[in-house]
Amino acid sequence: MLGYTILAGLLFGLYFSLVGLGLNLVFGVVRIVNLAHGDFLMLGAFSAYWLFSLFAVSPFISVVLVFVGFSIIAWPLYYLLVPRLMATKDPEMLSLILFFGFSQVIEALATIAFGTSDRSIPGRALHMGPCRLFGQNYPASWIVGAVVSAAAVLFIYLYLYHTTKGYLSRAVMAHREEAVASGINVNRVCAIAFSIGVGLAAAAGVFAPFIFGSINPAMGVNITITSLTVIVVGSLGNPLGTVLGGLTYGISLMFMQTYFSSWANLLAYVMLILILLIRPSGLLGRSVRYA
Amino acid sequence: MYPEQPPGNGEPLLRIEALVKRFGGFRALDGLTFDLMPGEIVGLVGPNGSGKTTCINVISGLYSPDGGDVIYHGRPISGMPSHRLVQIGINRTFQVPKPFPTLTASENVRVAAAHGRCDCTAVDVDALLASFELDCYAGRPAAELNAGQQKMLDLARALATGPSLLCIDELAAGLNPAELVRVAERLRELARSGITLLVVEHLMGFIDQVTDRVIVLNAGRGIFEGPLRGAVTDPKVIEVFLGTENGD
Amino acid sequence: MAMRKIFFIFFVASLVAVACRAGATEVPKQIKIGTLYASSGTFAPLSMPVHYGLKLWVDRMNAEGGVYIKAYGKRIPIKLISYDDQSNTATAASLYDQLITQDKVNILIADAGSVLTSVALPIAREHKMLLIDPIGIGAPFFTPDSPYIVLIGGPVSTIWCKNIHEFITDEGPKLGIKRVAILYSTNDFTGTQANTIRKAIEKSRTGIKVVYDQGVPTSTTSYTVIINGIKAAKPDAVIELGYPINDISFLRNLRESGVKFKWLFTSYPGMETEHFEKTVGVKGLYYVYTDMPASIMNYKAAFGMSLPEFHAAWNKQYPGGKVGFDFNSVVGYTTGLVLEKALGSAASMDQLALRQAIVGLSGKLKTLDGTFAVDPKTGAQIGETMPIGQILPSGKDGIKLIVVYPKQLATGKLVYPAP
Amino acid sequence: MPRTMRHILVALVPVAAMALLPLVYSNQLLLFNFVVFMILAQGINVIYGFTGYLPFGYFGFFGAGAYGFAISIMHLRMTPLPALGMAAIAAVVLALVLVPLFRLSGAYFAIANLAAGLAVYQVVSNPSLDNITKGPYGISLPAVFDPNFSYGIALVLLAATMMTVIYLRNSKFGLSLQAIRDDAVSAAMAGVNVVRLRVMAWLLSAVIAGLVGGVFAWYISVFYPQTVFSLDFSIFAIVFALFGGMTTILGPIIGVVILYGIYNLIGISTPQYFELVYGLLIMGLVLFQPNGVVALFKRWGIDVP
Repeated sequence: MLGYTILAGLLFGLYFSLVGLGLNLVFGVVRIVNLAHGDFLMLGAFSAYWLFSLFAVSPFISVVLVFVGFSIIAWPLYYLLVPRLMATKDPEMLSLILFFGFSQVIEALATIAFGTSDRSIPGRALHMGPCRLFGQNYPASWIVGAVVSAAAVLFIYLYLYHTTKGYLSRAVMAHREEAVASGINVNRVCAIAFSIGVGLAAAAGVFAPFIFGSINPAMGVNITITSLTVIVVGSLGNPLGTVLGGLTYGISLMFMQTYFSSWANLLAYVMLILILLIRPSGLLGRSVRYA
Repeated sequence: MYPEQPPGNGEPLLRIEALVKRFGGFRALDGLTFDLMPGEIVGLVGPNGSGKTTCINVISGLYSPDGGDVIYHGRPISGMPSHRLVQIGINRTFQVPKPFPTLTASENVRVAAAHGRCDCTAVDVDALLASFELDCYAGRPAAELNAGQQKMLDLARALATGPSLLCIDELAAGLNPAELVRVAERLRELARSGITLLVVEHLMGFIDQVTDRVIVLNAGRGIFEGPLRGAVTDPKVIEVFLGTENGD
Repeated sequence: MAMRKIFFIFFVASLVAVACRAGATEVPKQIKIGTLYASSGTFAPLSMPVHYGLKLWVDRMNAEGGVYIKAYGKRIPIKLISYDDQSNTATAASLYDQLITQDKVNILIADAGSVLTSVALPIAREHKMLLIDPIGIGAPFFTPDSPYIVLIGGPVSTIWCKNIHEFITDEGPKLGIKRVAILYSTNDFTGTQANTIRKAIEKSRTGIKVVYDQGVPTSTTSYTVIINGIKAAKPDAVIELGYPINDISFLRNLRESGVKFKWLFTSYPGMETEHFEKTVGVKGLYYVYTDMPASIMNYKAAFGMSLPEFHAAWNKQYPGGKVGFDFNSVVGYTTGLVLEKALGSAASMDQLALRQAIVGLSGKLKTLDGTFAVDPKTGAQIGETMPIGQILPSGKDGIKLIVVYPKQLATGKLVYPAP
Repeated sequence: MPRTMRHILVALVPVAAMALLPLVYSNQLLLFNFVVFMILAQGINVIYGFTGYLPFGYFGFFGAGAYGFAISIMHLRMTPLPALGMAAIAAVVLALVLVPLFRLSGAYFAIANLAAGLAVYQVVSNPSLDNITKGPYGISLPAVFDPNFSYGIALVLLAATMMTVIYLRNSKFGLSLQAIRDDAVSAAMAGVNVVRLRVMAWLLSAVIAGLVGGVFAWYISVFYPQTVFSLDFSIFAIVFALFGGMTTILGPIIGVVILYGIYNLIGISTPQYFELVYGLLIMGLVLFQPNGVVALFKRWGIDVP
């Protein structure tokens, strides 16, 4: 049972790395907390739902469509919201409030458009039954989620470490003021990070109907809170740390579910607080941020 | 608990003993040792990265040292929190002035007056502001002052706490010659009133104007102690400054 | 200047307040029914079908010229005043008060679900309004000292699960069920059920053991390792109690992980069959035992529409599937039917007379939801205990529901163990 | 007139208004909610306005207060007024446990505080604590139900909270808190005991939330864990206080009157667009008036304290 729990935690945790990845990229580069993150994931999930129901588009194709589509939508959104926010006294803190409001708007529009009932994509859309790993069965959706997540992490890694734009992103992440001083178009770098972040959230949403069973417009808040846990544990502002955060979250959640199931949700919050206090920079972080 | 009057019998007010401060593998202070006598104005000079600001940060309690001791009035004070140090008479200014931007200039000083040494409650805030030509800005938020005025506000705030020892981090940079002369006169006045000053400065002219003696730092260690005139002829000092460029 | 501004604001506020006070007239041109719904947030999926069901009833009544009220001896049109509480309890509380004190509604109907109903309780009691509770089935609401509540739509939570434990203790020994696993979501609805079932099994002295007994947070949507844990306890029968979203995730995870249980019960597939077929898939429902609400049993409706008629009317009025058709839709409609019948028999419009009339329907009113029965002391619904059904494969890709317990209602033979 | 006296007079206006309104407007619960949010918004003002720490998990103190109250009534057989004291104690204990969070800055503090609030909710609502908190099954306190008395106590609490903010606006303590908010290092160099003052403000704002949580529990008397541990309480209070203007005496009150007023108007007139309009309002606030309406009044030359 222990082995099963750990492997299930790994798979589940990998999916949650994907869920948190975009949020962390946005925080790292833009220095804002996108509390509407979970709502973008919800929109991605509904897009996949409609693509499947109306045109029978396989989730494997819609994940690409959704990523590209939402990245494009996020671009003007960035210029509409963020530069104005940055001009305020305390953008990091006010971003929490601004994007909470935005999350309300998205949820409201989604409710008006899709109604309140739960929807789902049938499991057969993935064309797979249960997968056998080390002699035990795991849901196909978990394996698919984990694989897509790994691909997304690889994509972000390649972007950050092997492209010019990615190099600039890292410069902005590390020393924002100096990046501004050295003439980097920080706004543009941030807009790209925001677009990719939103795109990743929506792409993660494509698999939400499988992982969560069903989707509805109100699901965003919980996803956002879980994502925050994942990225703080990994290390806030370090996109690749999200993987470690996701795995830690996944394995400990599965552990709690196996042995102390009614307390399963508590663990995430306690872990988040402890990590923040013991290693405020997260498991992988270096720079300490004391008040 | 700490006497207001400077210690007599030639006892130093502040003694820095083999001070070490590390950042990762880098030793910003590496066994620095010197004394400050009551009422003295001492300049702390040296190339960039030689440990001048770090030294002030340790004395004012921002950093706790990794080795050695800071001894004030004969008692070790290293590791004491900043606000306690302020209350026993140690204060400082910042290289980049750090006023409370949303508070008015007068409120900036009043906070300090309220929390400074208990026997200095009767600080005349208006007079203090006036002495730095800030009286007409008293009701303005500090954020609206220019950089030079903010530096003066920093100094006024430090003085409002009634310090015996005042560490001044690069006050002169950015001031015009006329202001420089006034500030130098002001510092000498403070020293005459019994306040000991430790002045970190790049402008040698200014140092020459105000200080009794200088301590030259290099790589976290003192390499010379004595009058500035002596320093400029000291071969070690010359080597350090020529090696790093004289623009300092 | 500042003071004047402030006074002005409060002056305006008071004016608005005064303007809102609507005068009540002696002979009403219309009867005002006040209710709340949650269009968003946690309770939206539960609340909206109930609300739409009720609205459907109101529309049909008004198309006939109103509802017949015995106290006035004629049909009077209904004005439905409904506010959106967004699943927020503080908002719900002040909106209930709004309905009573400002809109002066004649009849107060609670939002769906225990949490949003709970806040209405003290308000209704304070204003001596009867709270008509469609489906807030929290057991603590119904005490003999609170006459101002009556439950319409489903049995109270301690009775809801009666047939589950009776099945286990009656039929279990015959089938060879010795080990039972209970998994529940930790909210008052399913938590109360789990407590009731556990106690009943322990008291039964049948030698049946509860080998797995765990609660999970209601927000849980991944059950894979839990299923694995249950499997490790080697139960003969598994009871999973949760909200629809929990049941859906559980059944999907079960199917995806390839684990099979000999006997598995979950509440909602029988109540929201269409929805479960869409989300879980037909194959994931095979051989599952489930609650069989009266609504699915296609009772002969002596009053109001029959189930197929209602379903057709629903699809006509609410096309597009934004609000799903399910057990809760029936509850909303039934609430209207009970009101219709009670208003047609109550001697006066007094709140307690209305309650008297509703209680008086007990055992007599047969709708598409079965026979309505209510405990006259507490106002709790006790009539409809849910029969247990089993979902069996039918044809190539279909399912059929048969009733398997209680025995006298059985419509088919159960399949045990599930193949 | 001295500044403090003027402030006290001004602060009495909303208290008096909330005391008189039930005479002309009978939806007392709505008025009660107004009072609750006024108090909460002032509590946020104390901690966010004066120290700059955004308490996203403020609802944790509110819920702790509500449960402290309920448990004292149920298990200790207290009467409501002493039970309110227990509500305050519950909130203070929670606040003390969370003091280490002040090592964090900015968004980190807000997120950790949110997690803390949710963690308390998870504990309180766990079925294994059925004997103490009644777990997820909800609380019912019919014996102490007394809407008029509890409304009165809520008004007293509102008055006390207003006085607290007036004290902060006019005292060295409040000035020092603002200094810490502006620059903690400089504050230390001004001799301010940063840690102690910050903790005092934190406890103060926790007491406010705990007490109002207790009064809320008393007034509604039937509630579930998710009723009182609701993120909405944090968000609403923060948005109201921000909308009115932080660090001011009347700002948070004005914020509640305008925004919660609009909230209820939309809720009653066009509920289908409720969430949408509200979300847009919040966004507009941050983007166009981040310093609140009081700052706007100041720009027009109207001085609102």
